[in-house]
Amino acid sequence: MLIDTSTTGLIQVEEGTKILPPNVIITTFDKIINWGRLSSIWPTTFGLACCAIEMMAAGAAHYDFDRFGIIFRGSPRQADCIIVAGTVTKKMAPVVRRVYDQIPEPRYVVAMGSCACTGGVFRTYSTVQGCDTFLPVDVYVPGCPPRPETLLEGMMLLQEKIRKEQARWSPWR
Amino acid sequence: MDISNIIDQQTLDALIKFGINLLIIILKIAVVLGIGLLHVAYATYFERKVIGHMQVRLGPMRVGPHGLLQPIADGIKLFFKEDVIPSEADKVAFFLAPVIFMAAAMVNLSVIPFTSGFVIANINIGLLFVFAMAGIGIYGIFISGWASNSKYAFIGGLRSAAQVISYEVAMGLSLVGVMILSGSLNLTDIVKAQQESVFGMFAIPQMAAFVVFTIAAVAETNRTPFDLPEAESELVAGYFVEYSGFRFALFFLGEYIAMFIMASLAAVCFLGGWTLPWYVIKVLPFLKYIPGIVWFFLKVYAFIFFYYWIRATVPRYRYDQLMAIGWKILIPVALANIVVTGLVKILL
Amino acid sequence: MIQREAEKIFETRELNVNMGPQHPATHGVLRLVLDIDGETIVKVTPYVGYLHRGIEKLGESLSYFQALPLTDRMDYVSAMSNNIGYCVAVEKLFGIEAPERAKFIRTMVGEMSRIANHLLWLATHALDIGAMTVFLYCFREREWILELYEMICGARLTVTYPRIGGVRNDISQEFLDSLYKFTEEFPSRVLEYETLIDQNRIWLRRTKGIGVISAEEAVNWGMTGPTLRGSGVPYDIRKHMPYDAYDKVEFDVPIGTEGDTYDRYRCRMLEMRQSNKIIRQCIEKLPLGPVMADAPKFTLPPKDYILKDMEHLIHQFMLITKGPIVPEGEIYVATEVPKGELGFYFVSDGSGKPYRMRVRAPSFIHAGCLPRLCVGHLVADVIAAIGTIDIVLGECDR
Amino acid sequence: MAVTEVRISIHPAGLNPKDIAEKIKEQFPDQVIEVAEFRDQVAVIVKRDNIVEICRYLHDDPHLSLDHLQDITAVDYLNKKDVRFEVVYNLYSIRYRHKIRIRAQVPENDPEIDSVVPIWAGANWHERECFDMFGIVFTGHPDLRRILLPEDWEGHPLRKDYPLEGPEPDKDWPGFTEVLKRSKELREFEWEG
Repeated sequence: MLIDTSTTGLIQVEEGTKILPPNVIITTFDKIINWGRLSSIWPTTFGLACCAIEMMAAGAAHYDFDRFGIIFRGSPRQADCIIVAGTVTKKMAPVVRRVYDQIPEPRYVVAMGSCACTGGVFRTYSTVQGCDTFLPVDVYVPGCPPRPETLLEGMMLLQEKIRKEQARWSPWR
Repeated sequence: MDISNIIDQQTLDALIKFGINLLIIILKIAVVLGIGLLHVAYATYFERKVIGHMQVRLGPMRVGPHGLLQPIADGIKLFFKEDVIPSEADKVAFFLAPVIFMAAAMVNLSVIPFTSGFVIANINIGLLFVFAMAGIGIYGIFISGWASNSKYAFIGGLRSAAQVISYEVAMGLSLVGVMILSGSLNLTDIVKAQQESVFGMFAIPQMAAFVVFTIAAVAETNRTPFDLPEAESELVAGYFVEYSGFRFALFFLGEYIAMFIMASLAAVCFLGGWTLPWYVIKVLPFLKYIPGIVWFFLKVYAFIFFYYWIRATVPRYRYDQLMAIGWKILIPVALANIVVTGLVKILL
Repeated sequence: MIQREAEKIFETRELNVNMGPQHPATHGVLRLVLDIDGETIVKVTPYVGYLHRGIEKLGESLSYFQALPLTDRMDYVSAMSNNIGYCVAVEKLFGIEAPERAKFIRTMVGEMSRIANHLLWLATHALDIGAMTVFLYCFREREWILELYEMICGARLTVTYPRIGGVRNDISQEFLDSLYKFTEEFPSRVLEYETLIDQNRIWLRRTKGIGVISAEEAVNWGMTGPTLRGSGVPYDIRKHMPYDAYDKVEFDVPIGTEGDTYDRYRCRMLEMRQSNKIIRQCIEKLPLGPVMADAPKFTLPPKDYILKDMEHLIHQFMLITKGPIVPEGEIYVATEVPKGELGFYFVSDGSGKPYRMRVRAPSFIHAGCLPRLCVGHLVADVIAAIGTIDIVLGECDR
Repeated sequence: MAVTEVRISIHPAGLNPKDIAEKIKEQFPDQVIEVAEFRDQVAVIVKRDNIVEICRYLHDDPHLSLDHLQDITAVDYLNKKDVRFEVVYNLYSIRYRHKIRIRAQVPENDPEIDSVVPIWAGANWHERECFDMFGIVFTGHPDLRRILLPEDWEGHPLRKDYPLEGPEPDKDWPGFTEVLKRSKELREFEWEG
């Protein structure tokens, strides 16, 4: 089916927002690209605290992230996602933000553990009360620390989220 | 208007012949390129699976049946990823580096004889050509290390340049014995010479050279235990630390193609290419009905499997130790091998 | 002459490389600034504190019972040992003693955590040096231990199983059977890792003669645990100042001679076997009896009673929120955790909260020794040195 | 094999800590203020002036040989004692298996004490931490910078007058507020086209 010219034009939704109306080609593209993205989420190797151990456990033999196509990349430039695994301190916050900034689009943030979600038990002078104060978090995985299964569940939720994305590969989204 | 009015029959014949030849070559290139890219895609899958099973886990399972679609998903994802160029990078060099690396690896495919008569360019300096291209490939690594304007990439690039150059010497010397025995630099001729030799493959008379070649090949392609340029625990990702998206994929492709080239070089120069030794055929005569390309790929993948096996087993060398092995062990062994081979050749 | 001219025009400087806090080999958030001349390390400056959460300050605002879960989050690799260290220290401050059975259980789970810690250490150390398969193998056995933890307390990593005056609950026969099976199997697994790396030429070349420190110097730097014992100093708090049931079990302490990375590696490998031995002895010698000290002023009442009658509920509420009435004084108690000497220094002002809670973290001291271990070696050896001192940044920064 | 397993005997500790305290008293009669004992642990409270000499004596004396510095920390006795700070040294002898605690008083208006890094190299980071957390200056320390908190952090958290939840959001560490500000800006960034 060809694209109906009357619907391909950009339509004004509200001031400053432009969207491409969904059609067969766009949605098919969406499906393929979203499938590609959700099937190979590469997080950066970025462990902060206790949760990092459970993250490693999730990557190791027993739980095996590789089954889902999830492999850890050392360089944030080659990663798609950052798992904030552990307490973010104020001293660390600029670094976390910087690592996030280095990840190319599309990028996702998984806040793993109570500390990354809310600050957890550490309501002190040096702890950031939740990494969502300075990062756009996609998935919250609660627990102190969450079990590897919980993290897997979190990653699958992220996959679901990516599956529903529309035209994130185009300039009009 | 009649064409024969302009050019005579002879020239026309030659032209048509040239055209057909060109078409065949283009077809061959397409086939080889297809094989090459498909190989890369599934070599990564193969690697993840093999290493996964060696490490008591499964490897990709969820994307397609048994994770078979994993490389395709990776490819799609990398293709649609944002292309980040560091603001301080040398832009032209940054663009160029992965292309050089990839192209240098790809061009090598042209001289590899996959089976009897199937080679894109049957040039008589095939072996030298491979070395030359491997030499150019270093430029890709080195330029990427320089252009990224990152210290990790820079150190990775430096390490890689030094490593590849020194191991190329060892590799070149290890293949001199093969050249002496076959009397040719043409890869097809080398295979034919092996077919006619008593041993059936040069790996037997050239045992020492084969070992040197294997080690040098691992080093040449920057694989464990010689993966210092991209040592994950030291330099994060080495020379391509700043590359993202498809540019990174190009490096990835280049690396796996280089691995394929090294494996096929081993198959061609030492393991008899697409042929089987005569004694094997004598014992199991039915094997000769299997096409040569199957044997070729079996040998190549056995060699690649060996690569993975090493990766899953051994730790990484330190930089100075790596250089010491190259210069103090491999090159003397290769030289001794040349001397012995030469003497035997003269005496017999 | 030409060289001097060239030196006038071109200046040579050491390359300044920043490693971390986001780096695959820094075991969390350690940051090192390396000055390198070619590949040789000229100067190393470690920066810590990226995980400083203020546990000491937080501990001063909580009662003794409430502060216990914080200790899990310090050395999260061997949380059980940290809990035990805290409980032993607080018990000494309170002047109470855990019953015999609880002591044996603690020794048992403490040694399990030692094995779990050393497994994780070996996994990451080997991964840093490049042997990636060892990582996966170690995690397989670590997972086994964590499953055993789950059997006794339901948690995997941050257990908070030991309590002040004993342990949270008694262990079942089923757990003991599973643990016994583990101890039977485990030595063969250690052998498996050793076949992969122990006599591997690359491993030997990467670890022998790297990060050498003499016995006197190691003591002077304040090293403890296997890091110190690798240099040949027989200092083990389990023997020097026995706590729990360590004076009732038999075990040897592995001592190195060279003080290099390889000796420290061997020490830890042998320690795993010794820990296995201790666990077996604990299973065999485990006495019957209560698992909580009979000191109602200082220990929490059993959960069954709390749920059933009001007095115990109020008692528990008061103990948790206000804390027990503790004699005024100060105390420093050290325990041998897998990483070294974990010391707790409490100053009590007579109220239910510690006036000052100080944690002497072995990782903190060891991280301070990094410059001493690295200078003069190559870049790759820094990775080996970070691995060999076995630090956890949560404990280092607190 | 280089690594051997040795059986360390469990035998009683060397000197009684009270005897060590006596020895210190004999050696430095005008320095010792008080000897405190609690649950078999003895602490000698000394003046801060000669702390290096005391430590060197304890470290070098062949019969004491307190070579293992377990810990250096400080305690803030705000409104509890006349002298606000006390720097606490926990010492142990690996050879003789005895221990002693030294507490040196440091007043609030002049929080300075000599560094013991020349005696125990391991004291380096302990003293930096003390400086970071209490603001006690160790004179003669080779590299006295903040260690756990960022260099430009204000205040010393473990002092009793420092609030647990830290400073007000607007008086927070500039590095962190900057991140918050930048991330807010980026969040509100309008994409063009």
